[in-house]
Amino acid sequence: SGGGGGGGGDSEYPELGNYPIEGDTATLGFNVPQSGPYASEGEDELRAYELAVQHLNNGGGWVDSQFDDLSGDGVLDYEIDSVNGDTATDADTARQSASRMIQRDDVIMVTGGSSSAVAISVQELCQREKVMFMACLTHSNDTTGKNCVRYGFREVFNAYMTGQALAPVVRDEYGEDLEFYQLYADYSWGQTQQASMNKFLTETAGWEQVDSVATPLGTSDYSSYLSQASNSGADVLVLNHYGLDGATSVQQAVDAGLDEDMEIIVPLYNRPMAQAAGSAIEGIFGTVAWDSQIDNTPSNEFTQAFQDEYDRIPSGVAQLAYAQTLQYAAAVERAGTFYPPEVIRQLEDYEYNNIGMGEEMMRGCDHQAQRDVPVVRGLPESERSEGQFYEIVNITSRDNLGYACDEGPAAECELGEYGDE
Amino acid sequence: MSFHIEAITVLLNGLQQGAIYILLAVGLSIILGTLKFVNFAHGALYLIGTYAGLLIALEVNLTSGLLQEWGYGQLGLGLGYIPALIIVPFVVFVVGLAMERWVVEPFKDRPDTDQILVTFGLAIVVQEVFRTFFGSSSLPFSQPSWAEGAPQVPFLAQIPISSWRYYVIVITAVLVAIVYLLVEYTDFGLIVRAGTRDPEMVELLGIRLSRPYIIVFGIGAALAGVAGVVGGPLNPVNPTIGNDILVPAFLTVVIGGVGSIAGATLGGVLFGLTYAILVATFSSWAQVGLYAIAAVVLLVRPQGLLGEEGVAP
Amino acid sequence: MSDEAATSDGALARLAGIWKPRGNEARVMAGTAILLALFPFVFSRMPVVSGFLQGYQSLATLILVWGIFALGFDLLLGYTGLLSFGHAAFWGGAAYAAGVFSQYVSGSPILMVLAGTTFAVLLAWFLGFLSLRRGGIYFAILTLAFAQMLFYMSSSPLAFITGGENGFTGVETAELFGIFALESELPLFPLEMLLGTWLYVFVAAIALLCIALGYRILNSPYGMVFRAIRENEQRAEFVGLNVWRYRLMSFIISGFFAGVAGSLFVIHGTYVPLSSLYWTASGEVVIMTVLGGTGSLFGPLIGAGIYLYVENIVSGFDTIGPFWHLILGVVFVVTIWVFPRGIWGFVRDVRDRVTGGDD
Amino acid sequence: MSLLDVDSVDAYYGESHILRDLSLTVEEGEICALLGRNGAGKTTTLRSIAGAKPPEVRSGSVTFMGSDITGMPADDVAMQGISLVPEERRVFPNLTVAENLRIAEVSRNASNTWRRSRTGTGQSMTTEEVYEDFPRLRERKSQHAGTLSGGEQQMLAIARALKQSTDLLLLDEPYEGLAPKIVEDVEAAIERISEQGVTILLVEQNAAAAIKIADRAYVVDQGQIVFDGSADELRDDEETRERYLGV
Amino acid sequence: MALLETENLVKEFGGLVATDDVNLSIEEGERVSIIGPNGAGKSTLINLITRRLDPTSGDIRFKGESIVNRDPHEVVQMGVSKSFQTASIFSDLTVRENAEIAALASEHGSFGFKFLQHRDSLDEVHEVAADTLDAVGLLGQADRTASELPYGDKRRLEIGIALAAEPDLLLMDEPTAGMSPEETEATVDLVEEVKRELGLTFVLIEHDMEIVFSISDRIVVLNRGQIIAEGTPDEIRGNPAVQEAYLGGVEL
Ligand SMILES: Nc1ncnc2c1ncn2[C@@H]1O[C@H](COP(=O)(O)OP(=O)(O)OP(=O)(O)O)[C@@H](O)[C@H]1O
Ligand SMILES: Nc1ncnc2c1ncn2[C@@H]1O[C@H](COP(=O)(O)OP(=O)(O)OP(=O)(O)O)[C@@H](O)[C@H]1O
Ligand SMILES: [Mg+2]
Ligand SMILES: [Mg+2]
Repeated sequence: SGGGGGGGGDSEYPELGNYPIEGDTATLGFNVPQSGPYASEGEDELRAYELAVQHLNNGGGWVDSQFDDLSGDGVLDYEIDSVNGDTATDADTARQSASRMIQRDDVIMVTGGSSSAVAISVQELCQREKVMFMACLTHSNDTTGKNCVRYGFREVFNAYMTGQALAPVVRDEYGEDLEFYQLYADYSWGQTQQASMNKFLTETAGWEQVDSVATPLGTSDYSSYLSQASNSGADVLVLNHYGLDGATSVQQAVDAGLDEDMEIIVPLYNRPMAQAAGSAIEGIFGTVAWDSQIDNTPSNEFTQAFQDEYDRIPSGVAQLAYAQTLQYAAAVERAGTFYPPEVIRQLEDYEYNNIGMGEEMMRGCDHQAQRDVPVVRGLPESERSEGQFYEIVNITSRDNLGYACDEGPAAECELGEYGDE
Repeated sequence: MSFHIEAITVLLNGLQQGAIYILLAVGLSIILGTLKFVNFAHGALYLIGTYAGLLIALEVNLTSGLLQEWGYGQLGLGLGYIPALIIVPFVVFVVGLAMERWVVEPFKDRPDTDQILVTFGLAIVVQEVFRTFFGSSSLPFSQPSWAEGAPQVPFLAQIPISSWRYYVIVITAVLVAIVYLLVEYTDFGLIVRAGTRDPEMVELLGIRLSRPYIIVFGIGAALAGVAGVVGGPLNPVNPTIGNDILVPAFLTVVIGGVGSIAGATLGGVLFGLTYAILVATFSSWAQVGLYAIAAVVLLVRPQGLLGEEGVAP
Repeated sequence: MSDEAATSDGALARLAGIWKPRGNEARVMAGTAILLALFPFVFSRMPVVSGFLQGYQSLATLILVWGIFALGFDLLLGYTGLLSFGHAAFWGGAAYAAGVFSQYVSGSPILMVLAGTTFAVLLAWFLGFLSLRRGGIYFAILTLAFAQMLFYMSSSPLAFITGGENGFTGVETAELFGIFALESELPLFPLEMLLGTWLYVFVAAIALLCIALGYRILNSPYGMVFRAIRENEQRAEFVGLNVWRYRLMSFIISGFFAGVAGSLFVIHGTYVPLSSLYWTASGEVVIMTVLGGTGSLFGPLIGAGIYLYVENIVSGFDTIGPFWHLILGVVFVVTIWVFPRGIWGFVRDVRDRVTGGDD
Repeated sequence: MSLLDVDSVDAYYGESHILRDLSLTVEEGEICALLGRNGAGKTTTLRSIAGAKPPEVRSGSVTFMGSDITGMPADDVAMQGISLVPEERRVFPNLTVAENLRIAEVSRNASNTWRRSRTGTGQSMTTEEVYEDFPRLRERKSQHAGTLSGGEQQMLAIARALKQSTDLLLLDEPYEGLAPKIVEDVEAAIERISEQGVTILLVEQNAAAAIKIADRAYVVDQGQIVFDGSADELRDDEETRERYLGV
Repeated sequence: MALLETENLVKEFGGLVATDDVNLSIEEGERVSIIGPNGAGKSTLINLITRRLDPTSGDIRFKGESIVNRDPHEVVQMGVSKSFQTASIFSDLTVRENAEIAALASEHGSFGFKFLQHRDSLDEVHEVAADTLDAVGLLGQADRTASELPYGDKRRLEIGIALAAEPDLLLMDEPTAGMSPEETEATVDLVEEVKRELGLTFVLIEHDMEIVFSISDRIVVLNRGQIIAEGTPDEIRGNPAVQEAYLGGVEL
């Protein structure tokens, strides 16, 4: 080893993880679900990652317009290359895949994951291997809460903030003094999502929880669970399911006529899910990571670039994947090195306003981005156009969301070592 | 909500859940009983049935897979559900005939572990072929519009169960009854049951068995195909559904008693009800309960609920 | 007094006698040791070859871990003729046990292996007791049912210990003998080059012990009894063999190996995924064993290597990568169809034909 | 023309050569005995005629009523009017006694309907006639055949063959495992069938029992015919009896 | 004390009484034949003794000890061996290994934790196996795979396996069924020789009256599950009840 060469002053730093890079290409690892309940999301993620690599090397998209730190000619004179792997929405497969990327392909950064269980297990591995992890799609409070790590960063908001953003909207819409019933996917994300919904629907909306029932991740028939919910007599049903699970449970709820007596809330959803759920999504509130309907320069530019390349409208997942990759690259440029501790320090408490979600800060104490949260509502089939399945009812400002470093999920976060101590 | 509504809901949920298991288990069971063949690829037949049903009934947008890459972004005949329900059993019946000819025959005299292994391998291959061509992501198989919503049950309030699920129960009951009558009361059934124990003797009596055998396999396959069509709209459709349903289907067979149609039916009902009741009471134990029930039955009555002692593998 | 000394001497001698290598044991073990020592180098560091193979250190370790699992599985399938579809219970069970042990008691790798293996053996005893009432398909289904039950237990009712779907993240491995950090590389030049990490050394040493143990078991009365039972169970019963007991023992022995492997799996990954209990894990070890070759000691190791190689490396090839699962499936089916004794069996047949079949 | 003509048959189990150039004929209406010690090849001869596999007939021919049936599958042979009652008790244990009898009828009906038409003019008994001959079976008619005693099963097996449409009945050691008293019943039944015009080829180790009812006898040893003559000739041929039959 | 005793032994299948209050007693060194018409319950009786069937009521004692709660292999361990009607051997193992399995079982009990001991060190087992093979005349073929043996030798091996377990009581259910008179004779000779050398007691079920009457010390006649007569061959020959129920007037 020791063939660091190339980029500005790389040899100043000791070996750590996969630093220094051998040769003149820097490899990124895209670890996304290509099968399992979140496979549709994974497909879109991968498209965005590949677009990001293309832009980093050849210019285009935000590299030219939004990220002053990036040149469009590689990063620090390194050409960017990538490898990808299938997490199968399964933590073990994801870890094996990440471990191959780290050990064999010598990736300098891993990104991806669209189940929090996957993200948490992979970021733990990355911390151990001293390779950076840019979380893409993970929404559990624990990712930047009790399972946070120094080497992992999260752009997307979490379950807690979803609760904060949704509670006032649904209270205003459905009224106070209601009873709600929750179903949730039985793993990190579902668990923290239902806890957050319980907290804010109770505290902010003044509702009362009748019951909250766990369903296994990847359940394909929710009918028995839904019957229970229906027979509970509650006014509102909260379905804390995501991806395929979410589409299925909403659809089955509507098929069984639950929407006739109950209001349904799906706290977190996205474009592929809404598409899969079809007409069932009509009138249902939820939050999304980002949407092409958000009308500002970066959003429009990204939508344009993505459409040019793939001839389809990007989903929120795609925007996250793209943004996280560029964010990392920009931090490397600012640090002047791929040496992870320096890159981490560049990202910590970094403020930016260039990815279409307004003013943001990547908070140093828990590596959780502080940003706005879009609240959406499903459209009836008749009002859909150009692949828009829902309308944005509100973009909750980050000033009304979040929590201090010593409260909420952040209180449990201990980041761990940089590796150069 | 009143207790009896809840009880009826649970009962119907249980029956519907059980119905799919029954359709698969009856086929598995007669194949196992007659041909002595352990078919771990039965789930693959279900998978084929589901995809065939989907492509006959609807037009689907593929988002991944080779077909989509080759430009078949939209695929399917869009003929509706009734044609699918009629055509698919024939399609899968034919697949079954082919499988009997090319897989069962060559493995007839091999140990049953080899049969399990080869069909286990085939199940993987079929799953992966579908993944390759249709992609891993789930395809929407919505319920037909005429079966949407929950029907008003006479004398009762509305029960939160979609009408399609009632159809599933009825279709299953009718098909199982037909197969039962076929096996117990016809000459065909007599031959099949005799062949179960001493095929050579049946041939010495002047009756060629290859035809009844291949038909038995075909019937079992067709039942799996029907399960695929009626079960398709109840679940998301993706390449893993076949293997996911195999384990409960097999358990249904064994707790019912190998070779017994009544047993498979009883096993399916028991399974469905156990699951529905547990979801309604101790939901985190629902899945555990299924397997625990199976284990208990087998420990108390190793030959299964309605199985004959000493029969079959 | 002297009597006592004599008998204890006798006992000692007997004990030593039991361990004395017999037949060609010594030769086989020496050969195996050399292979194990060269493997990671050839696989992940040797110039040209490793570039071609595209291997890497942690995969080399993982292959040995699964290899031990498959070896134990073959003692059951290949020799006693019992096909279990529930071995994930021992693999995953041991992994959880070792993981929980490391969190609450001690992170010493050796103690973790002991803890995990003990748990697996007890579990195998219990499940074997319940599953061995009938053979053939019933056994396959019962083992499958029990393993699935454990899977669902740990996914929900026991999630407060196991972490459910999130997996068990609290693994805390300490240094080997309190000195060597497992993930660190060996200090001396040629050793580092050859073996890589202490983790590999640890796993390879245990793998060698397991192979020696397996070899000995097959050449003990057990090996003969297992084969007799497979051939003609009823007759075995009527020469007075407690068939049920021997089957249970073969199940437990196989669970023992699965337990060793499962514990090493945690040490290797410092994480226990819920899927380690899922029936697909049982399916994987079945594939590995059959692919490599049942009824042999080295076949399963080869099978594990091939399976993991395809899963982790071939899957990355641009051309056939996306079809890796399909390819494995097809190869598996063809193997059963044409070479029921697997790759190793095929190689042996070819060798026998060439050399005229002694050995 | 003889009813059955076996001409220079060589039959094999795998590589072992069992029947060596074996020839025999059976005339219409007679009871012909095929005798020989254990392992001589009697069963193999019957199976070769009936088309059961194994053994494999590699050369020679079997002609029945003038048509060549060599190598025909067993079910086709049965359709021509040849019924085999194999050694051991081959009843269907999971069917009732009545169902065991009914299945023979299925084959008879099948031969007239959806399968090729029968060449023979075979006889067959009605269920009533069978019950008359074997009252024990009527008593047990709804019992599963698997739970019958060995002798009861043997009776059922013979009864079942009689219900087929048969021109030639091949009986492989029908007395084996039967109590002497039952043996008499079976003997009587065989003679009655013979009187109705069914031709019988009877395989026995017990020469005495066979000669009692047979018109003609063959003795087979090591796959070859070593004696051929009337029952009386065999009774008088002490040498053959001693050498090949051990009596 | 008798070697084997049954006391009021009853076995019912559904409504059918297959074994009806049977009290049988077999002394050490005796040769006993059980005869009776088809369906009399002979095989059922043997299956009860070897513990393949559970009695409905009654007791079975071997060497004074009740065995109704024992497993089949335990009964073998106690010294009851059964020879099978068809050649039941371990066909993929060598002839020697076939015998060794049986010897191993009897020398080392039905089960032992000997999985760490190399089998080369089990000298006694090798000896017993070799002796048995010598006795049945198969020592010369010890290293052949059992499936390669001619049928007659397979039957020898079958009996050899039964003998290698060193039994005190040997049960034989129609051992000569399907054998030629010569083979039958050879089998009977073999058994007689073994009896002489090992002092074996045996129980025989046969329909071949010649054998029964020539080699039995005592004959037990069963009919409809009950013992209807018992005695020396001469006594049985003249017993009218037996004539009626079984022999049906056949001259002997
Ligand atoms: N399936 C088989 N495979 C190989 N050899 C066989 C098979 N069946 C019989 N044989 C051999 O063929 C020869 C003739 O057997 P066959 O059964 O025809 O004799 P048999 O005259 O009917 O004797 P038995 O009186 O004992 O019934 C014997 O040596 C026997 O070992
Ligand atoms: N498992 C069973 N279920 C029901 N009835 C049975 C069962 N086994 C035997 N029987 C009946 O018990 C009676 C005695 O049968 P068993 O086999 O003991 O007779 P056997 O004396 O050995 O006759 P054979 O000489 O014909 O072999 C018979 O009537 C038989 O039908
Ligand atoms: Mg014969
Ligand atoms: Mg009997």
